[in-house]
Amino acid sequence: MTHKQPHPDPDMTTFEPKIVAYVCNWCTYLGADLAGTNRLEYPPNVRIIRLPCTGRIDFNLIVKAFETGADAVLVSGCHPGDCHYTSGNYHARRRWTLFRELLDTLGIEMDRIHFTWISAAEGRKWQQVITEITEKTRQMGPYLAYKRICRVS
Amino acid sequence: MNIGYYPGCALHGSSNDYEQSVRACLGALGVNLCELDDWICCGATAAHSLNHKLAVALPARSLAIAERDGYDDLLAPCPMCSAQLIKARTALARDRALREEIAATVELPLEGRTEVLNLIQIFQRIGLERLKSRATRSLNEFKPACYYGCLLVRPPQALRFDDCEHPTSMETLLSELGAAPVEWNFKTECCGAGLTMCNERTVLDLSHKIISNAAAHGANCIVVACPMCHVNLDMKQADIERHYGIRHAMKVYYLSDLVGMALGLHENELGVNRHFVSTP
Amino acid sequence: MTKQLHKVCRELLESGKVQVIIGYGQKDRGQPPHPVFITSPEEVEGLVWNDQCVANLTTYLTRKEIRALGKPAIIVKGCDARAIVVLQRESQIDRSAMVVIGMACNGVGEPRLAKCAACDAHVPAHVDITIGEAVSEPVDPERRYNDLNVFMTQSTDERMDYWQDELERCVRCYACRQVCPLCYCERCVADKNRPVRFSTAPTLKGNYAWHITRAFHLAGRCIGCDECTRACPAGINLRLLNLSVARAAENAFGYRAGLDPEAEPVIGSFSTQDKESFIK
Amino acid sequence: MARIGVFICWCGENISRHVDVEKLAEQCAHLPGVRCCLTYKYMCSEPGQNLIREKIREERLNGMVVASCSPHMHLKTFRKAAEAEGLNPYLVEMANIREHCSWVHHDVKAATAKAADLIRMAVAKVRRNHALSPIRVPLTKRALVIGGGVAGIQAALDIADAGHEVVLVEREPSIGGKMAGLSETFPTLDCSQCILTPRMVEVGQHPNIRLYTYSDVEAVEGYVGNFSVTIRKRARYVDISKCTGCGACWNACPNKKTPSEFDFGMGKRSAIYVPFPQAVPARPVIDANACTMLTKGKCGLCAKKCAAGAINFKDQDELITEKVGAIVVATGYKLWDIGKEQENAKLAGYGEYGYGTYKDVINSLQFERLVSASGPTGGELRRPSDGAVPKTVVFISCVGSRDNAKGMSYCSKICCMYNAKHTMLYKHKVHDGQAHVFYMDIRAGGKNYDEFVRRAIEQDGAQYHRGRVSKITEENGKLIVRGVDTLAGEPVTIEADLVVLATAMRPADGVETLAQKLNVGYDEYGFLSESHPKLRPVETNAAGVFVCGACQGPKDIPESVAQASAAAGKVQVMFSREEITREPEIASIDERMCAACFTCVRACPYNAIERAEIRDRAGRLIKRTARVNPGLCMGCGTCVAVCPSKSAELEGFTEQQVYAMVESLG
Amino acid sequence: MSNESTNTPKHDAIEQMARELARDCYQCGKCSAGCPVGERMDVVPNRLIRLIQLGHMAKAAAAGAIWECVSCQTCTARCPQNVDCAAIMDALREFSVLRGTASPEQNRTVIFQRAFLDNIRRYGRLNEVELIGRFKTKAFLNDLSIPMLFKDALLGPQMIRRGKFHLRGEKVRDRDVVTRIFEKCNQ
Repeated sequence: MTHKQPHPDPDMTTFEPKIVAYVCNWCTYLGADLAGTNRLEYPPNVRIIRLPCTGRIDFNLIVKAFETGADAVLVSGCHPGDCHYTSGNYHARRRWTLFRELLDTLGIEMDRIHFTWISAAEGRKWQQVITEITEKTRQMGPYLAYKRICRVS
Repeated sequence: MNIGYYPGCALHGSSNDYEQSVRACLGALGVNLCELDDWICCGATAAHSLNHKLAVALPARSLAIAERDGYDDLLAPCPMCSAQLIKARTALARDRALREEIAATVELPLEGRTEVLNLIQIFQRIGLERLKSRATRSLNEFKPACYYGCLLVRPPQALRFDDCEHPTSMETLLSELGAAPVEWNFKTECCGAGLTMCNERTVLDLSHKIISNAAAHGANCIVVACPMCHVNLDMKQADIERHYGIRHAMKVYYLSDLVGMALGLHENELGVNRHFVSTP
Repeated sequence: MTKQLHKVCRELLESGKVQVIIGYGQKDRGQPPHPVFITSPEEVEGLVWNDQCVANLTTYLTRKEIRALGKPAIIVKGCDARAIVVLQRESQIDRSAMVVIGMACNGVGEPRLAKCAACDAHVPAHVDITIGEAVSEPVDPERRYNDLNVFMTQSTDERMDYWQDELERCVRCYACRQVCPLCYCERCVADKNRPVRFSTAPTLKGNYAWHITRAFHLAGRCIGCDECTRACPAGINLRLLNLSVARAAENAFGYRAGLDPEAEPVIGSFSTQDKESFIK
Repeated sequence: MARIGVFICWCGENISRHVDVEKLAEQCAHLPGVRCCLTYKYMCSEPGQNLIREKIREERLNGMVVASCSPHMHLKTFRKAAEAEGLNPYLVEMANIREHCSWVHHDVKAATAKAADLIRMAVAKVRRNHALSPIRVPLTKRALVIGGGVAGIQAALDIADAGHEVVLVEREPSIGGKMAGLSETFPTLDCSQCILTPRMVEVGQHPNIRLYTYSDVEAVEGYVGNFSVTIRKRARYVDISKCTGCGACWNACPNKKTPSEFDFGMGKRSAIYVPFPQAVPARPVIDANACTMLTKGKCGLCAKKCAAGAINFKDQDELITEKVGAIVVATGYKLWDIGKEQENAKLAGYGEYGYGTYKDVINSLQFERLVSASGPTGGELRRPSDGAVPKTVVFISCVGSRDNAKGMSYCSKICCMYNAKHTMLYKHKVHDGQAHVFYMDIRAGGKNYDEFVRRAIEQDGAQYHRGRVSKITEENGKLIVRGVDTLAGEPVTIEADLVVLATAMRPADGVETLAQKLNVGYDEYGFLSESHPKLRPVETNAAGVFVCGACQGPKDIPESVAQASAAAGKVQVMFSREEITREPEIASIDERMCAACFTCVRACPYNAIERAEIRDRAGRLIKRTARVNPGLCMGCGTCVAVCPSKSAELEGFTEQQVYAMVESLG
Repeated sequence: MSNESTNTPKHDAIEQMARELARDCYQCGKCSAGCPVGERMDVVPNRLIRLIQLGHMAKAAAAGAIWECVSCQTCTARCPQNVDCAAIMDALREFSVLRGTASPEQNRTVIFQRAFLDNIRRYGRLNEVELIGRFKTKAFLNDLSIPMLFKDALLGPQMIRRGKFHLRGEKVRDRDVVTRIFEKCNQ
């Protein structure tokens, strides 16, 4: 994988990454709630889509997010063993293992797809994860390659 | 069996009786000690008291030398040295930025690969069975109080050796060789260590308590695996006796002394004749 | 082999054990073989077997119009046979209500197909009748993914550019879907419009979504017959996508589709021990 | 046509400080489908809800979005308000502009822009919402209570008294739990057995309670309202229908050397035994490991002495199935065994306290037995090593509690109180003795609790030292306790005769296995998770399963009893209806489109999807399909993600809704 | 309270590190309880940590206790909050030395430790004879204590008799690198 040079866009300073997060209702969503309750500030770039469980998060939602212009996608749920539905996250983990390889083969930048486990108690982790992803994406610049794919032809 | 060897300043200085003992004892077991080329001092208490960066860099230099020369294991018989080396190794293994910084400081590449062993661990590596099969003499006249002091077991988070409150590895070893170690309460209490020179009263006080407790529990000698403990308990024993007006006459052996004796070595070969407290 | 094939098929039809033979026919020697559906013993002479019999006929097992012909016997190569195992696992066929005739095969196509280079199923498994002999030698698993491994030596950007060029050509004829033995949904997601999951127009955006979907719906299911790649009029190298998911399934979960009828499929099952180094 | 109302809450200043709500309202008014958009200071308050209802009525809204706090906070509130006005509750969505926005983003412009996006997503979703009605399932009006300690007893009696049948399962030979072994209770010092044993007898005699002691819950199947529970009745070797409890057997038993579980090893029992005289049922069991007849085939004295012929050495475990509609878990706690051996590396034990090494270092439950009138010493306090009356006793708090390094990070909550109680009981028994307590904080929040602790100090002369103990050693029959008094700023060394460790309260053994059987969540320490820490404290996320007592977290007797009654109340609420209604946000399969690959059947965590066949009137198979059992589905949506033909759908999170949300961001 | 404004950037760095180390302490006192020299301390370890938490670094560093500490790590080993109390003592000593606030007697420890490090800086290894010589001289100049000067004088000959004195002392070959390490660590 080649090392990406910082994006040469002169508008870099104005670039605000768009990040879509698919999160489970019982762990990560509550973790983000806790970050709120504890007033843990983080960049405002993330848009959360609440789903009952990571088990519900289908791969084409990730594709869809890029199609709608996301510069990075986060998928996050309960830690192994903590799934509200006992095993939805294990099923999800398997699918992502395979799906990542497919995207990697297609030349999708893997640094733009993030998977985490964040529990309802991990407000601080949510804050850190979002901060890191936002910063990283900011450095990588807009996902021009996928935007090129989605141009009207 | 070849093994990297980091003697440290003490074993090349006033605790050369310890080095004599370790070399004789391990030699008899067929362990070949390969002294680390151009090793430097670990910095000991002074470094970690006065300059925490130095406290990592000094041992890191020796670790880097060990790595460069391909030693997987490194024996540091002095627990001060081994604790400093292990702490540096753990810190380096954990933190890549620090690793890079320190590698630049010590002017050698460094990953923190080499495992650092204390004297007890070497005997454990050799194996109790093998030790027993080599023994020619029972240690049955010895009722040692096994004294671990501080830095063999503390801090447990870094050292991960034995139970830090009730260690038993020396007892296990010596009872296999026929000795009858006593149960006592000061196994891991501090003897005052590096304060010998500058805060003698503390050292005398702490060491006195240790020797007294060993005696009270029926020990006829104390076994140590640390040059500083030996200095405080043996060399300083006359001062302790004078200060408290009490006669202890407690012999203090290095662990390698007793193991060596079990292997049939003479006390003089092990340097026991150079200890301060001698048999009355 | 062809003679034996004719004999077996004639017996099957005459005895009434099956009503239709799904096999290969050939207009003349210069022409490529094509699928034929033989329903009477007299026609069995029309069946051919040679190294140009590339098509995977198992795709017809789930077709309504073929099913209507009655109980089938089907001619398969080692690679094709794996599709039958998957179809059975997914309840799409009743394995007891068909006869599977496996042909020993040393590779097909002129030049030989890419998949044949790393074939470890020269003799088909889980079939009812085997015809011919072939030597199956163990294959280094990595050789299966040779093409992919070579492809992956390119940078992410290069791969992105490559696929943009490739998928630009897709006209969304869905031949890849049509020919795939494992694309049997009554109504494909591509054709569903509430909601529109991806654009059905042959835009690059829609093509990406379609090919990601196609490849991933075959995750842990694709048996690597490469029919999609062969059928593609635009010559898009879909094989690479299939290989990437298959390799991940093999490396991460030790699973290859269609080998073991009893194995739990990768999707829809899990182990608490599954690795997750990519999850923070 | 969509007629959607958007209601933006200021939440006082919580939202409006960082989100420009008025500007937001202007923007949102123009979103497609939005009929009206307004803001209010407290949308969840009664005037706020009235405002919403008014708009629903006036504008004939057919969908609404409340932009305020987390849906976990108030989605139910707003759905109820909508329902009251005739708008189907499932046509209400929320945009979380507080926890996810105003509280974490302080740049007004960015926060307002994000809030607008969040509302846009919610509006896009609600436009695709369907009206849903709750699912009704039949109900078995019988309850299972697991655990027969004070919490289980209270729950069982409450439910039984309300006229419903209760199945009570206890794994020990008798009900009573930990409380039966306590001496006296704080803050009143009334005798624990005196208040508990009448309740135990009530359970034993209650016509509505079926009691299984010496039994475990083996398996749980089914779903809320319709559980099928398999109970393993362990071999007792005594037929309790014949046994009269006369005691001839245990008096005759020659093996009287087994450490008594009930006395926490402070006393001994025979191989055939009742754990304590007031046991319910007051019938013995034979300890198969201790009985020589069962281990070696020799003895049989008890059988010879039994006039009733109740001894049966051939007894076997028995599996019984009970149908119940609700389950109350009350499995209680244990004290952490802090000795050297620990179950996992994360817990390091407390080598420095010598528990398990020094005989006179004991834990608080052991001390309870030593001062209990029914205890092994008949209530005379004698220390284990030599039977001497201890003249100096040290009580240590927070042993393994509030300890991030090698124990539990939580506070065990009850130790402060029972330590105070112990110093009093001690002083009342040993008038010339001195009790010392090492503590970090005194947590005595409760009615008459702090007064109680003060009494221990002021009247009974307990010496309290604020600080922890570092090490205990034994010298000449004395325990040398090295502690500190941080208020004096000095180390303190006490030569004690007995040391009592208030070790951490942990959930009883096996609770995690049970939780998995019940699909109930638990925290990192094994305490069962309630649905909501404030508003649903006795419910769990498994419908129909309730928790009470110390299996949910450390608590004292009054709290356990209160929670048990609460759980029983919840069960009665459930049983007051003829049917159960469940959230309709569950999965369904489009059976016409299902390709019958049955991947969903494999993937469903609840086995809620089954293979089904569609046949025509003549019984001919038309096609096979997967089918969701709405009673079992919990709505996780795993089936949706694994279905290749997208024939599975999850109400509330349909493909249409989710895609609409993502696309609204484009 | 000592004047905090005399702090250098290095002081601030040490103080910040100490506060970071001390942050999780909840004042249970187990460090003080187990300290082998706790009885001798004017301010016991948990109080030193509290002072740091309150931002009174200089006051903590002025305590005699930090020179009583024998670095035995007992406090660190037993701390329920994983506070590295021994490292905090190190930081306090470093801070105190930088400020030069230690009394002559306390200074003895610093003088010794400085002499020790100086020795290593020059030779890479310890030269005991020289160390003791320099220490005694400097200590004498520091506090003019005659008993101190002659304490242990009797041990010398005994050690020589037992072959325990290495009169020459060892040096490493590559002494330059040692000097450079010291320089880099003193930046």
